[in-house]
Amino acid sequence: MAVNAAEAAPQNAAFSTTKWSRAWQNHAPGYLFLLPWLIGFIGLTVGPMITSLYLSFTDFDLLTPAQWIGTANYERMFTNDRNFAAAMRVTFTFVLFSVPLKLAFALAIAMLLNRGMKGLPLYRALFYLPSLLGASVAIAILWRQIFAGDGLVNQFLSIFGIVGPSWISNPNYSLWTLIILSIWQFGSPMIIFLAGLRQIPQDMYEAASLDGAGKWRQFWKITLPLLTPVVFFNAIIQTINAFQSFTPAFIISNGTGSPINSTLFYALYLYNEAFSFFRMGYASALAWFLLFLIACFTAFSFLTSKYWVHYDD
Amino acid sequence: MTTDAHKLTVVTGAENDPSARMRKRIVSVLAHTALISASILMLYPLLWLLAASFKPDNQIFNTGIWPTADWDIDAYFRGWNAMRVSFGVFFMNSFVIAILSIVGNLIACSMAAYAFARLEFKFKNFWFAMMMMTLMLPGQVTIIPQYVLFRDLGWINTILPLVVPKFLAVDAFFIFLMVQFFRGIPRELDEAAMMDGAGPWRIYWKIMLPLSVPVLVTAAIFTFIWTWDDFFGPLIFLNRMQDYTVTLGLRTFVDSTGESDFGGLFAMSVLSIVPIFVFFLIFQRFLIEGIATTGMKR
Amino acid sequence: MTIRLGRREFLMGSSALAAAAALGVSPAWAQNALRLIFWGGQARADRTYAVTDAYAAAGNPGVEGEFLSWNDYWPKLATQTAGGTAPDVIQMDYRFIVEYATRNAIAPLDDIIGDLGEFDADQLEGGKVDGKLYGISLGANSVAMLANVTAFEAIGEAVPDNSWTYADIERLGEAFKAAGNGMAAMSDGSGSEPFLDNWLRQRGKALYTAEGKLGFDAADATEWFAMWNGFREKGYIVSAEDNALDTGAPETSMVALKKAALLPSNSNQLVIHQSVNDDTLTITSYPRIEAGVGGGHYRKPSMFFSVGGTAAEKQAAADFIRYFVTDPEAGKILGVERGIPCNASVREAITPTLDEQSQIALNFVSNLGDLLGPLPPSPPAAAGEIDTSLLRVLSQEVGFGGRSAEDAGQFFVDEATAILNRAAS
Amino acid sequence: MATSIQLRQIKKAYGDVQVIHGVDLDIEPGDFTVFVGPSGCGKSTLLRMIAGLEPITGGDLLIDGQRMNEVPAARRGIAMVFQSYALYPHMSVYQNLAFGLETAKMPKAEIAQRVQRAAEILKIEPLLKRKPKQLSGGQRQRVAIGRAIVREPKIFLFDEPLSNLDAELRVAMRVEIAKLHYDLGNTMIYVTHDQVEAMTMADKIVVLRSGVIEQAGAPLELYNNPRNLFVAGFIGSPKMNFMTSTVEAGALRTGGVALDLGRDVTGATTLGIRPEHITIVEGSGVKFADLTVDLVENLGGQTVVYATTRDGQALTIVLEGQRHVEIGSSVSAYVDPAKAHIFDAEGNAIR
Repeated sequence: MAVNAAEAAPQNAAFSTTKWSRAWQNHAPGYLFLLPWLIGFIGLTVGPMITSLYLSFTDFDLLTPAQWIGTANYERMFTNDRNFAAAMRVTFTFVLFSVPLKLAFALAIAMLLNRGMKGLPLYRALFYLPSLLGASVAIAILWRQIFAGDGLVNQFLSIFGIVGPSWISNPNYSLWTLIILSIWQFGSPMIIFLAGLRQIPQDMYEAASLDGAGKWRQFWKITLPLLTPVVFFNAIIQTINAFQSFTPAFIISNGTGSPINSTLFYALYLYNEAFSFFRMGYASALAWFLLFLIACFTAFSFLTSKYWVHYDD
Repeated sequence: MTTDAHKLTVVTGAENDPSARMRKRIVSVLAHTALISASILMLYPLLWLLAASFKPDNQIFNTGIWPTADWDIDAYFRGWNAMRVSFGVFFMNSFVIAILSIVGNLIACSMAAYAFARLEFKFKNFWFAMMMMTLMLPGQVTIIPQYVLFRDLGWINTILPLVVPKFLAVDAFFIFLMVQFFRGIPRELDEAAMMDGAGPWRIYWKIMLPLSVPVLVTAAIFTFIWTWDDFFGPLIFLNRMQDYTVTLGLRTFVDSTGESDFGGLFAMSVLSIVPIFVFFLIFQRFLIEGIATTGMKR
Repeated sequence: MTIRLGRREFLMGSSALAAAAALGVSPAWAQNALRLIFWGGQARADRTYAVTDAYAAAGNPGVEGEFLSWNDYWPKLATQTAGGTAPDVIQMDYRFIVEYATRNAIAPLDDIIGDLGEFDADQLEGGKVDGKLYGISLGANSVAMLANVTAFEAIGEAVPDNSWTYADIERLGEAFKAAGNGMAAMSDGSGSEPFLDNWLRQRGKALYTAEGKLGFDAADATEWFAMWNGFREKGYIVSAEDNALDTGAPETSMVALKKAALLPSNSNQLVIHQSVNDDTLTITSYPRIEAGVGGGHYRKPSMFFSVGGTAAEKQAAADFIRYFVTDPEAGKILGVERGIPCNASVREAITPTLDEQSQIALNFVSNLGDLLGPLPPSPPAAAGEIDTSLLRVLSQEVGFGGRSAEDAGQFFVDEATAILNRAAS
Repeated sequence: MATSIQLRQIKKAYGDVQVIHGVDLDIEPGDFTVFVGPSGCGKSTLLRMIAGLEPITGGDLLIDGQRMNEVPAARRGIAMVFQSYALYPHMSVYQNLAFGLETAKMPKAEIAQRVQRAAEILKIEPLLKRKPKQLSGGQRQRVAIGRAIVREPKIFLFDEPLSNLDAELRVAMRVEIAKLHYDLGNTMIYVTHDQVEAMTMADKIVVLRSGVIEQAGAPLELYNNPRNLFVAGFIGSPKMNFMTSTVEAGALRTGGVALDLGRDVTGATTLGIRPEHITIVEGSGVKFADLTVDLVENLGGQTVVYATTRDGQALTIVLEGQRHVEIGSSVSAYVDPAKAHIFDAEGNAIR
């Protein structure tokens, strides 16, 4: 049966098949939904981002116009800046330890809280409290109360006859007090894990327990695989945050990164370069190198995600 | 195989077996013990903060957790009126900014997330990568160009620089968060709606959003807490004390070169946590009662 | 308004939303009120606002004040300066005045400030950069040793007077050790820039020369670190670990934490430290290197008021500053919170109104005698960086045993020279 | 008035991977067409392309003679019932049914009327206020169908709608869907991997394999005249018996026995005989094998015999009624030559 195109055309005018209108039909809704973000991105984000990229090739002291100096900032970063090296070391240690521990902790608590036991909302709120406090001045003071030489930790250790150091002011341990602070504020990933756990249909567990799978096996075979999109999200976000971690060190060391640069986080160093020493150009270079580092990590995560992240669609 | 059949089997199995019941109880006790001891750790800071807000200034750092002398609520009155502008004004300002930010973030970010998660369009991957990139640049170096931009727009000293970006989905975190959750919603629901004649807008509004209540609430809670806690934006863009937010007010209590009113700081810190805590308590139940996708077969 | 970050640098950002500008709200300072910004705590704010109120009540333009903590102050001021929206009256620190002045971020005041009355010459001098007046000192102060009177009484020792020497540190160190109450004689001063400066000046040297070069050599620095090593090893001063608890806030000082009886500080800090300490505090001088050797101290402008380089009403701003430092009534409100007033008549007017601690501070600064040396030249622009990122870090490295005194001395001089050269280029 | 559907060289590719290879198919108005085939054969993809859920890579889709390739799903006049039912979990049954009508901006009164009617047809009136999670599997199934009915579409599509139900419900729903088709008379396309559903419900069965139509036609046409080995094996239960054969001197040899089918058997390599067409009583056809009985199942109405030929090929025989067959005994198998199928080396039927 031959198709009579001419006959079909009039009724189909609304869906005319010219290339342009087809493209419009296919892509327009996506762009319409993206529109607010696109406006924000192009209007508010791209400009400042490109500006900072430009500034990274300049000597800019905030007070006088920027001077183009080529790649000098980047050269200095890698060849002649021992603080940069210190900041890299501190930040990588922090990322390496705080992120996995925080995520494991958040997931463990979220699993406990997802058991449907009594008093759940209360527990949930309590566990979220530390995160509500943020990195306020009050936290800085509290942390000293806990980790100073005569602080809570050492009072506890002295029960066993151990004389602990002043953790927070000893360069060997000070970073660890901040790692503990980061882990302690596990509220955000916990909430996200909880929301993720809620999306796992209960009948999956019922089916699994009928099949004789124990809790441990259920966790590895059902919970974790189905939770991978959320794990993936939390891992990416927490890593990015850890790389950019600023406020805790800023508050607790009063912006100095002391003792002996042992808490000189990358972002703290960057901030000091920008606003304490008026080297916005150099700070911009530092920022773009950090972006490069994080982007490498994120791209790697996305590339490998197809092997371990399971989406429903 | 129906779900009901499974439930039946599981339940009868447990009830008929006393040792299983016993085991269940032991597990429950263990879980509670773990949770309670963990909660004490969590609770310590609040207790400390609370106690500190009732101590005279010179006792705050030298004594144990509880006030040795009389309890003293003077710090609350002192703190509330310390700034010439009452803290009530700061609370109001913070509320306005937080509520507007929530509205903006929920609308704009969920729209963008829907586009990324469900719609097909050209250069999608490119835009997604761009979106992720905005997460990665430390904010300290874009604040100056942003300041210049908002100055040219005449927005300095208004809340516009703090609120308008939220309506333009500048917080990529939330887009990414929602994308991950939208992808967990079975695609057949979209398709069913599509067959029912619904366009992208109606699917977004009538299917996606109602099914995403848990993640929307999560985003709302985070937005509230983060805008409430944010100080860098308000610090840079607001110049008049009567426009200050709570966090900015709190920070003016403490100056490392001068006299700090720690009593006032702690008193106001305690008060400043109350709204976020209440907000969290109210909305967290949606995290759990969220419809999720039970009732769907997968 | 000038745009310091020019459009060329800014590229496309602003154009994209230029249309929206029409809808924008005009900035609040469009009215005639002067904008004043300062760092400090509530006490300072209360006094400052009382003066601005009195100023406005006298029929002058209103002054809209904003205050921030030290840490928040500088990023905000830098951002506003970069954006060309800096306030009219800016509180300025000794450490940053050269930085801001050489970049025209603050305006010269010679022609507009008018008659300041009997104003201390050394304080006026302190506000000059390249011979032009950029900041009006809001008060004089001097380095001073904070002393816990109660602690000294407890072990039966007298609080050192202005004649004490470094040798006394050993004597007092032994005395406090013998008391065994966990309190050392003094906190670790090896990372304190003013302390090092004071020590160098007594030796006839200086931290920086007038040309902005380093005023001492590696041998001096080595000796400095070695001296503190000696004190630390013998337990005369607090351990490195304890000292690192001090983040610079009064509440975290070794005296506040009752770990040391003496703390290198400033004369105007006595009031603050007393407010967070239930023991009785006083101040005395920094130790002399030998009995009778003076010249280490000087009267330093504690902070300045400057006029923003882009301020529209520079004259009005200068008028307000003049009122602030010369009006006796304003002086009574301000007291010595920002240091000892520099105007003689104000000083006279307020003396009877001061509390005990303020009296001590005023007397100390007024009666330095042979301790008083010449005013040093303004520090070079990179001084702040050398202080925070070099001296403090090195002193901790030595303190924790990560570096020898010799190593640190040489390193300090090399790095500081490099930083100075980089800043100068 | 019922609607016709034509597929003209329909192709589908995901990147370089082609999954539908130029399908041609005419579906007559009012027909109940069943797409059947093993999983991964492309039957669901084909259905989704007709629905408008998958873009068509090549070829033309015509509905009532009009090209529909670019027309959005909602404008094709089609309703679809999903395998997972895809009921909106946050809406009540009523809202689920009304959703499509509300989308079409139908007046409230009319919506209520239509929902009521659909609910009556499907006997789900008492459930209208419930949420999907409060329904049993069969009830969900009805609601899913109801959601399709209320919109009064020209075409119904079913994507394995019964695969989540237990056996008993499946049979019951099968009957209901068939009855629904009879009552409404719409064009319907039904996808399943279950050939019993296909046989019982279809006006026309389309057998797919690897994105190609192997055969399309009426159920009995496919049963009686399968075009190739695949179709022959797929349609009918129990499965057709296949025996390797050779042709010697114009006669077919299989299992050590030569048999005469009375037609040309040149090129035949496989003999196919349905279990129900084999008898073990002499004189009821030509003998084609000697067997040893391995197992006997007495189903009451039928007796199923599993046996092995002399050269070791397995054979299933379905005998009518209750028959006594001794396990281990030897029997001979007979078939009506007209009901024997032969296939060449490529698997194509030789007629």
